[in-house]
Amino acid sequence: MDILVTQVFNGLSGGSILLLAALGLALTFGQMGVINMAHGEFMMAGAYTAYVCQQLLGSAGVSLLVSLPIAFLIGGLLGVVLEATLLRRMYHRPLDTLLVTWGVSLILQQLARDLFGTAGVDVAAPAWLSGPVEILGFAFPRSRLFILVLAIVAVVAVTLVLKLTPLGRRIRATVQNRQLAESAGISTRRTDMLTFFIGSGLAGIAGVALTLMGSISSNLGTSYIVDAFLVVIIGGIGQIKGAVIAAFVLGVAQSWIEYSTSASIAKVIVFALVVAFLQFRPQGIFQVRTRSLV
Amino acid sequence: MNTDYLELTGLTVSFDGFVAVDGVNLSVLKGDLRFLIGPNGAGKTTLIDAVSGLVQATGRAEFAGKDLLGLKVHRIARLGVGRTFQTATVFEELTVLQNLDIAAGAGRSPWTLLRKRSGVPAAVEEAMETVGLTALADTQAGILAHGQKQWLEIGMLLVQDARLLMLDEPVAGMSAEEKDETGRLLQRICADRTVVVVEHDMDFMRSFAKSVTVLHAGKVLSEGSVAEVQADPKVQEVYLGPGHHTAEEAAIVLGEGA
Amino acid sequence: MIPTRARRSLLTAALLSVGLVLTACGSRVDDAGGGAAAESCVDTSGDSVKIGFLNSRSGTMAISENTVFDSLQMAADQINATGGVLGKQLTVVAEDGASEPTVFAEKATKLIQSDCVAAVFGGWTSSSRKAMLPVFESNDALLFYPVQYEGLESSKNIFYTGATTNQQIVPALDYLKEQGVTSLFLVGSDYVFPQTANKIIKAYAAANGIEIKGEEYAPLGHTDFSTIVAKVRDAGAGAVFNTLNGDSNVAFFKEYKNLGLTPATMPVLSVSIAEEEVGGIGVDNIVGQPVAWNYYQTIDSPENKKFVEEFKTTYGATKVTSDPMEAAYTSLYLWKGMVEKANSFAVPDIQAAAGGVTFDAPEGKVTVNGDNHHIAKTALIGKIGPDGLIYTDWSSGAPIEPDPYLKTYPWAGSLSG
Amino acid sequence: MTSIFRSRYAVGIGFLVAAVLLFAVAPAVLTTFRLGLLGKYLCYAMVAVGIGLAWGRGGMLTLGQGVFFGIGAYLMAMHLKLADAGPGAVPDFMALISSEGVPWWWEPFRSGTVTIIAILVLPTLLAVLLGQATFRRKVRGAYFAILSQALAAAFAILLIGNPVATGGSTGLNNFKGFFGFSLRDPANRQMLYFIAAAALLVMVLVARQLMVSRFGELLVACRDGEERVRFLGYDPATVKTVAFAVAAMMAGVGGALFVPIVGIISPNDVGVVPSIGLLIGVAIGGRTTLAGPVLGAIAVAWAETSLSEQFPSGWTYVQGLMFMLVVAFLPGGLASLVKWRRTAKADPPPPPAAEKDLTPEPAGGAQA
Repeated sequence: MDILVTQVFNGLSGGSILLLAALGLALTFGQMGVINMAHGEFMMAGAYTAYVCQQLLGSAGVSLLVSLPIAFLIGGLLGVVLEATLLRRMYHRPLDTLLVTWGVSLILQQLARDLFGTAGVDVAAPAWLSGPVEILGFAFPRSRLFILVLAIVAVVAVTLVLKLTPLGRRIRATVQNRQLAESAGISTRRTDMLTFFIGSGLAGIAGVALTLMGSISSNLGTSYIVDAFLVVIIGGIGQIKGAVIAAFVLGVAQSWIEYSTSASIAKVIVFALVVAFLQFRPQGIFQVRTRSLV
Repeated sequence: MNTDYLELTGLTVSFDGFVAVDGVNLSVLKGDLRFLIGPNGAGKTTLIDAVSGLVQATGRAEFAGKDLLGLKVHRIARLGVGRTFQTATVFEELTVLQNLDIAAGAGRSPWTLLRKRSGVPAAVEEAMETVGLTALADTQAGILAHGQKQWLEIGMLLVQDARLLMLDEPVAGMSAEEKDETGRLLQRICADRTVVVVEHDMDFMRSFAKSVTVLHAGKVLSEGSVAEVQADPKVQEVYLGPGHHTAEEAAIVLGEGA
Repeated sequence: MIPTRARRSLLTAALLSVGLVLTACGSRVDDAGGGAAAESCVDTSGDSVKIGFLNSRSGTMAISENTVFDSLQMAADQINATGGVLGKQLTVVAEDGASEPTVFAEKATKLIQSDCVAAVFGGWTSSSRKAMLPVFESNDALLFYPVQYEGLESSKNIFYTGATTNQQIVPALDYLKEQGVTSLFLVGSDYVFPQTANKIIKAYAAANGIEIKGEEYAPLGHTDFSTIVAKVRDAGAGAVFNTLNGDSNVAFFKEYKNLGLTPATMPVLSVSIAEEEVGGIGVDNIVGQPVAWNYYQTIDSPENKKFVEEFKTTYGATKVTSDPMEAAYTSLYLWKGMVEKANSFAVPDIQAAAGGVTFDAPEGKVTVNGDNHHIAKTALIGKIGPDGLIYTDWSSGAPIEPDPYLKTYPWAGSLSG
Repeated sequence: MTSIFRSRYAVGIGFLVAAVLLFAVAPAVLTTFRLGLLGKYLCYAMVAVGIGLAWGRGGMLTLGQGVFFGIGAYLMAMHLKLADAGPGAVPDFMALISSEGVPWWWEPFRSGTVTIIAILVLPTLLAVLLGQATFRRKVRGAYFAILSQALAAAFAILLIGNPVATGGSTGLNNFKGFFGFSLRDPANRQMLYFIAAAALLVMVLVARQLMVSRFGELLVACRDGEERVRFLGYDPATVKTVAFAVAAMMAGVGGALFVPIVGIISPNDVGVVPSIGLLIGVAIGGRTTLAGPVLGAIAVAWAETSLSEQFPSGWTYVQGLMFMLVVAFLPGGLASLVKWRRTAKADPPPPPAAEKDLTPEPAGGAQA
């Protein structure tokens, strides 16, 4: 019973981290078709933002909360710059965006090394997030609970923005039919940019969350990017709810397989399961039915 | 050869609960030039999609005595079913000749495929002649004019040896002369084939259709010759709204009646 | 038609040339003396001599290896300032190993064959050393390797100036046993050092009545330790023996603290965490935990005071010094001692003269073992202080003779087979 | 597209020049060490030829060629280790960490013949299985790219996680002989280089034959309009699988020759990063051309070696910038500059060509 609760929680927690990493991708990749390999480095930028905030502000509790919006802004701005300078000209070549953004990610990583040094840096967790909290006799790490909550809040916020705001309607209209949206007076350029801003901003927030879990160094992003893309693929393109389910399923699967085998084997098995899954549902959990040719 | 006709029985296509094609019964004989018309969303293109295997459907869609439903797209194509798309879809980076050669070669052996093409196959030569692109054989398809691309597509169907041709808006965006040429082309090729054309262009339909089927909301509304269909009050209602309409009103919308 | 024919003839030519080279090739593996190593091209005629530094300046290991490079550079500058080696100034040729074994092998070949250096200093991971070993053996050149490692190796072309297992892992186990630990949980990264170390630990434990409660490996770069730490907590061992590497330590210790585990309830003894890693892990997360090395910045000796001061003056007051840096620094001085004792830069002369060469290193006096090319060093168990530095808690007292194959330890009989 | 091949003599002459450079000039002017490096670049170029076929011609952006490269390399390395150990004996690295002897699945590779067959067959077979599993289910474009990348990641983890069988993160090295020939003898090392050069030339010929054949036209058609090809009665999955399998075989042979030439194979050479790194040469050279990938791969590998000798961290910036600038602004690679100049000189491009860029791509052109 102990193991059951612990492992389900660990799985959900791992899933929530994956979800934070994948949520922005679900927007930029799922809705715009851009394969942004630099998404991981936007997360890294968010993590370093948390580090710099803590260095400037001192107090761990305040700096963490302050760094969340700042990291959103920084991640978002990086995304907008990337979109405006390179990706804008490439929407009809989605595969090539992968390589271009891979180049961007290499450069951002090296920049981080040159700016912050090769050694990892630490962001101290505030007192209210360190150690475990007892719930029903089980000890849950506070930081993991915090990330779980943060992930849920982020999903709800993104969903609300998409469903209720004028921006969300513009985004959905542009995704569904770019030309029609344009002729209806929507500036698709601005919409693209805003979508990218939000997606990349979410990467920044994910980066801040990750400082509670592990090391902050230039290769922080590379550890998450492949898994995050798998989440989006399994979830189905353009589907926030798909990404949510996929992230938690992957997280729980990983933690259970890891418990009964080893971390290395678990990664390999999870990959095999993903390929097998795509045999049954090549378009992911939620497929968008379309009658267009491709 | 008598079996070379298309017979749809209770063909139904639904997308997540929305029924796009609803129990359509339809037969088109060899030598016919059948036009499918109907307002937007009537299910015309979806019907072609179902027959060519692009979307899943229930019911029966028999061609030459074989049920096509459930077969993979390329299997259906090999049974002699060919189609075009609303936007001309040719291989833009290949030449006219290469496009036609590929279309002609679905039955080629691996060994033939691994060798270079030597000379122009007779069927390809003939098709280029038929669609009038012989002079442009070595031109990249991507730089053809719009109408030429549409003809190339039809040429590809010819060399593919399709016995059932389904064309989706073949004259969209064409000039008047191009339309006429396309119409005559269709009349020529329909002699020994079964041809189905989805079209919005009523003038074109009136000039070249041998028979017409009107679809509305996924169902067959009316069927017959151009004149019969134009006279059908149900058709008038769909196109003009409920109420009685004069022949003149119908003529304005459905084309100047014969 | 011409191209086809041309193509055929070209193809024939290509196939023919393959046949030709196959018949006109050199010696077989079993030829006596076949393929002897190329003659050394080291040039000692001028007033300077080249040495090579081969460290990862890019990639994941750059974090650690840059510091080794710095201290090697400092040692070379010191030696040059005090007259060089045998009156010759040292010219450093630096290469980047890029954290990849393949690159290490390639760059080692370049340093030996193209740059003609007298000796190479560097390497960090066992992978990099194992990749370079055949290069140095087949070219009969010298490598000075400055990092503690898993033992079970000894090459006449490598001098190991870091600790072998009986100078680090075995003393660490002795220490835990003295502290009354009766059960252990083993956590390591999934590669050769942790796996070999854990084999040794298990043999030791079997002979000393220590129970192994579990053994977990994480892929290099693994970042989610929730499952592994949960297993550690549930196993309830007396202590954890940690051979994790790099970034994984950060995630592990954060998770460890998050689950409420402390050095008091279940100490984690680490063998790959030195002063410069502490900052990245966060002092809060690791304070009070024991580590095992042979050198700490806090060692109180005139040699160390000078070493630390000079390092801080050269590279900045916030820099810390650590065991591998010290071992690298020491390695250059040991090479100098060997060359001067042999009065020659030639590899065979140095190999002959190496045994018994000593140096008053920052860690204390070290002596080269002429048989296995390791050095005798004192084992120190330290605890991480609130300032991020490590303070000696336990010492083996005297230098321990290196025994890479653990031949003098009866319980280790099955290991070296 | 075809204008590259139009000048038939140019191809023959180019091929001849390449053969002379590789077989006569390079061995004469380069030291054994530099010749070994060139041999390594040639191995990368073999992978690049395959990538050019799969990605440039077939539109399959494969981020996992390192897997096939690695299978070829590890197979060869296993054989060399077993041959070094001698009949029935255990390779040195294995004896060090395990007392259990040689794993059963190593045993067949004591035979050189079995190894060579396996090098040719196993990567190809894996590619066929993967191709059927993905292409048949219409997994393509970005989905395929990311899956192939995940495959490379999983492969590297698997290698690192089984040190007894694969040497773990160190990989396999310290080879003494190559099919009985001593690897320490410079004459034999030169022989290896010649084998690599010959293998590369053969692969270029194979790739050329595939490109100019009807299959090559069909492959381009599948890249530009997979569904359209389907409606013509072909199964694009088969067409793409063939190209993917050929690319995998080339990568496997490249890997197998990499091992004796470089003397080591480690997971670092086969994971995600090297797999993507292989693409940049192809992109720079011109992914759709025949010579572009080869020349690009060699040039990039050479630049990496010489640049990283001077500026360790600078190489990362250069590599990143190349990815960014070439792919974004010169998608045809340097070859498109050559082609553009040639067509500009020969005959002015037909006027409609200029309009083509302005018209939006038809639905069939994008691979979403």
